Amino acid sequence: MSIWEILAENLRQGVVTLRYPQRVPPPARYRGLVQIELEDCVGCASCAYVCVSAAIHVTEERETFCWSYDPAKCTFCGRCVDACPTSALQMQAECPPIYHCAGALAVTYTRAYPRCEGCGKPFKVATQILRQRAYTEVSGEVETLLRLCPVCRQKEAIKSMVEARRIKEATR
Amino acid sequence: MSYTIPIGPYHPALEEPYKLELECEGENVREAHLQIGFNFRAIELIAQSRNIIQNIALFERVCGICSNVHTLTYCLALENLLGIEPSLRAQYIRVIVAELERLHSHILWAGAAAHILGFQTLFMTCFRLREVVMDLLETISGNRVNYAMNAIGGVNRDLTDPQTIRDGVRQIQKAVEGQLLPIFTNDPTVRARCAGVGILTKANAIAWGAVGPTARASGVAQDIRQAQPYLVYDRFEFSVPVQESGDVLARILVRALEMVESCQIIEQALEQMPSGQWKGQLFVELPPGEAVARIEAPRGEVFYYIASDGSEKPLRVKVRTPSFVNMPTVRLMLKGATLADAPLIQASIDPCYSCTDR
Amino acid sequence: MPSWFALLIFPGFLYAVPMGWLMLWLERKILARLQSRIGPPFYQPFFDFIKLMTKEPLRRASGEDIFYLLLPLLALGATVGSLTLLPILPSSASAVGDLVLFVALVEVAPICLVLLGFLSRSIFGQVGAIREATLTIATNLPFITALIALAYASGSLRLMEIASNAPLATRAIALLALLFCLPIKLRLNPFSVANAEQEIYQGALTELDGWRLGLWELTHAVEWVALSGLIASLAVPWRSGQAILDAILFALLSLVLVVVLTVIAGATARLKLLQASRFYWRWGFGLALLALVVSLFL
Amino acid sequence: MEAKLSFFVHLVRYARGRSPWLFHLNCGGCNGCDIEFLACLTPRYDVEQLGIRLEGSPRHADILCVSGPVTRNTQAALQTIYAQMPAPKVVVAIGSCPASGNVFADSPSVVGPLEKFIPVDVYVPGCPPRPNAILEGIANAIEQLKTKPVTGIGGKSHA
Repeated sequence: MSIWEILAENLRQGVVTLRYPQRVPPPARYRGLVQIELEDCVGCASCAYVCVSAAIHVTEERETFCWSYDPAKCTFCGRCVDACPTSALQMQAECPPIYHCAGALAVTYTRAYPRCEGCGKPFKVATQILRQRAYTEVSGEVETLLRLCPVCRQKEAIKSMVEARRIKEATR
Repeated sequence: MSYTIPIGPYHPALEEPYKLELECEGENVREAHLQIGFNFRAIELIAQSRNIIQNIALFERVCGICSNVHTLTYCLALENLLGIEPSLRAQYIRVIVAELERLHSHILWAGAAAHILGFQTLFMTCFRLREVVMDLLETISGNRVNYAMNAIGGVNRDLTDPQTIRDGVRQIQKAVEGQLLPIFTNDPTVRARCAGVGILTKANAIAWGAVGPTARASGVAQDIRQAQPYLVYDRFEFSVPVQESGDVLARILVRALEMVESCQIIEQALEQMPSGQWKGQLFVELPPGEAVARIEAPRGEVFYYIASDGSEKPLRVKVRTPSFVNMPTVRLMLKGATLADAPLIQASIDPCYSCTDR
Repeated sequence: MPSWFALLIFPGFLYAVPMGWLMLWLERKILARLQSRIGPPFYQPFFDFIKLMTKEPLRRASGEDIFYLLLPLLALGATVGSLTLLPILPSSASAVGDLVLFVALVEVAPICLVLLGFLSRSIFGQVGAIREATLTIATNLPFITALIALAYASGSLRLMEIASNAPLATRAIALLALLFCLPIKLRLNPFSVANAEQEIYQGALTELDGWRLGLWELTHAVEWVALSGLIASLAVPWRSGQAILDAILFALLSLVLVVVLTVIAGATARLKLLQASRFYWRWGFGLALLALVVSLFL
Repeated sequence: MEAKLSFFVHLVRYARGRSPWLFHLNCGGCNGCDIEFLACLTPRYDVEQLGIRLEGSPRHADILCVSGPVTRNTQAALQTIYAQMPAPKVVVAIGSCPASGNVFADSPSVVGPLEKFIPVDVYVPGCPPRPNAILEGIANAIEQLKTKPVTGIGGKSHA
């Protein structure tokens, strides 16, 4: 085609511009803001480990952990989503919003550790997804054990061991 | 009257900051000095303080036009060091994304060249065509520029819709053959500006170590994809376009013909692509040692060297980009050219200053 | 028709300024449509002008501003002046030798631009000025030769008599030669090296800001009206006698010329200075010479 | 008098909103944002529909679009160019780099973020943002441009 034919073709086709604010919708895989499902987060900080621009921080306190995310620093590479063992992170399939002062989009989520049913101390708990991955079938006994903190779980284990020995000796 | 005219660091014809100082005699260029380093972000240095997974995203940002090239070479070098090979499907996906990126890069360059020629309509035509590639890449990867496709030992996302890619690629091939090639070769005003301008002889191209399309336009048939095939490039039939004249027009032609070849590689890859595993793995540590990888980027050969002491962070990553070696040839081409030719000649090697400066 | 009417109302300021803005808009809009884009909204140049005039310009050395004020105003005045000489209405003021006056007045704007470029003391402004000067010389040879051919063929230096008396063959060829000269005078592709953005920023205008640029944009708009008006007014030999009808015909013809020039600009790359000069000396001048030869022998 | 003045101020604000000219500045970014910015000029997005023109000289511009994390070598040029722009002017930061330094934040040759050197009015997040997001950012900047004080030719300020 010569340039004249292209011009004629363009005229014939008419305007292809999207009138602002029209736009092409982002595809399903679009990598927008990272969003966290706090219920599923175990606070393992894998996301922070793979984050190249320090947009994600996970800080641990005694009774809580904080997951903070600053979109101003984010490279939207999606590594954190891939690295999350519990699929707690997702990326929005939507363009992040315009903002006017630095840090305006930053978010911090705080999650209190659940308390141990034995001693009442806060502890890191395995989420549903991790439990299912670790045990093919989550029995009632395992479920009860998982609601205890590691120390209480040890105590519980020793107790049941002592009990077992007692029964063994009694039956002998 | 002799005067020095600075082109850059901020100039309407250039996307990137760099400075070209032209010593002119009237409209004729007597000597050219190139000043780079405006984009220097010390990427190689900060790579040493990041772990190997973080570095994938870091190297993606060496350059926004050939972002995939950098992650691909980095991952290939890591895989060489680890002694693993990605699955076949992953390799095909990598080839398809790499060739789509070549298409996007060459179309972008054709548009930039048209812009510098002051040919706005052609610039718009190129960029309209480029949107087709960008849409494909966005659908595949979720971002128009930084695809984040490569992982160590595989890719991050699968290709789910080969038909869309095939349609898009056919549309591009048709437009390149039907619109871009005829205009760049036959249009009188374009010919007047490009033919016989900025000649780089074959001897000079070899002596100055030019690579990629710049070398191929001067008659040096050299393409890593054929000379030392990586990924699955040895499974495709494609030719390496070579032109002898070494002028700006030849460099335009080489790139336009390469686009057609890329389209054919993608079609073949879609045809041959096996099903199966594609996902990469999360490696957190490297074995001690060194490895290299080199691939053919849109602008020429890209080379990565990685040294590791066995920790989670690389000891050293060295990047060698094609623009770095092509740039000195601009000085040769500019001598005796006119001022009006200068932006076109420097753009004809498709320089990428953010790659070079890092 | 009183001369104040010609200068202030038609075809002077009141007509020329909105018409110039309309032409600038039309040029951008057509170019956009040729490239499948929407293009700027209606009357864009008017808003550009208002905005530029109300920006806060950076302070310059006190002596300089007088030039930034006077040169565009001089160019604007001269261009509007040249416009009033055009034989649009039967009643248009037509003096002996107004063709010569027209050529003189129409050259004021490029000279002012060259001066502005040099005064800006920026290397880009100066290179732009040199290019503008070279092109002006390159284009004036065919431009003036074509006008001489017209004058000779109609036996008068009065624009009105040229418009009504010039024989068809000479008129056609000479007007074509004049049309050839317009892209360079209006700094359009393929002859836009003088303000080649990709090489020397905005050429002579690089250092201008705020109202300094706004005044020049206004002059440029009126330049469009004057130069396309020259061809439009010389193209048609008859006048209806109805002032309104003649004026409308003139305006429409001018707009057709804008379309033609824009399409050419949209279909070409920018030529280099030497190539542009060579084109004018060879083809433009050749055509104008042909018109002269035709006028001598017919 | 008051009514005339307010008409004038309205006209100026309206004209500003319909005629914003851009200058684009790459402060050492990776090109990603720059090519997306360039894509905004092209048929699909066409910034000209908002009356925008991309200018080659900062002296002509109203909106400064900055991409890149501001490297040591571009910092001086950035400040010069900002100073060369006549008021009223607004700054749009395109992408994560000017907002925070992005992946280059701890690099010794990066001196950003951008707001350390010039005031930033609009941030467009993304790495890089899509062209439609950049358009949205520019449209947002236009709104801010309209609110800047109006000064007459005489240099008097009318709020």
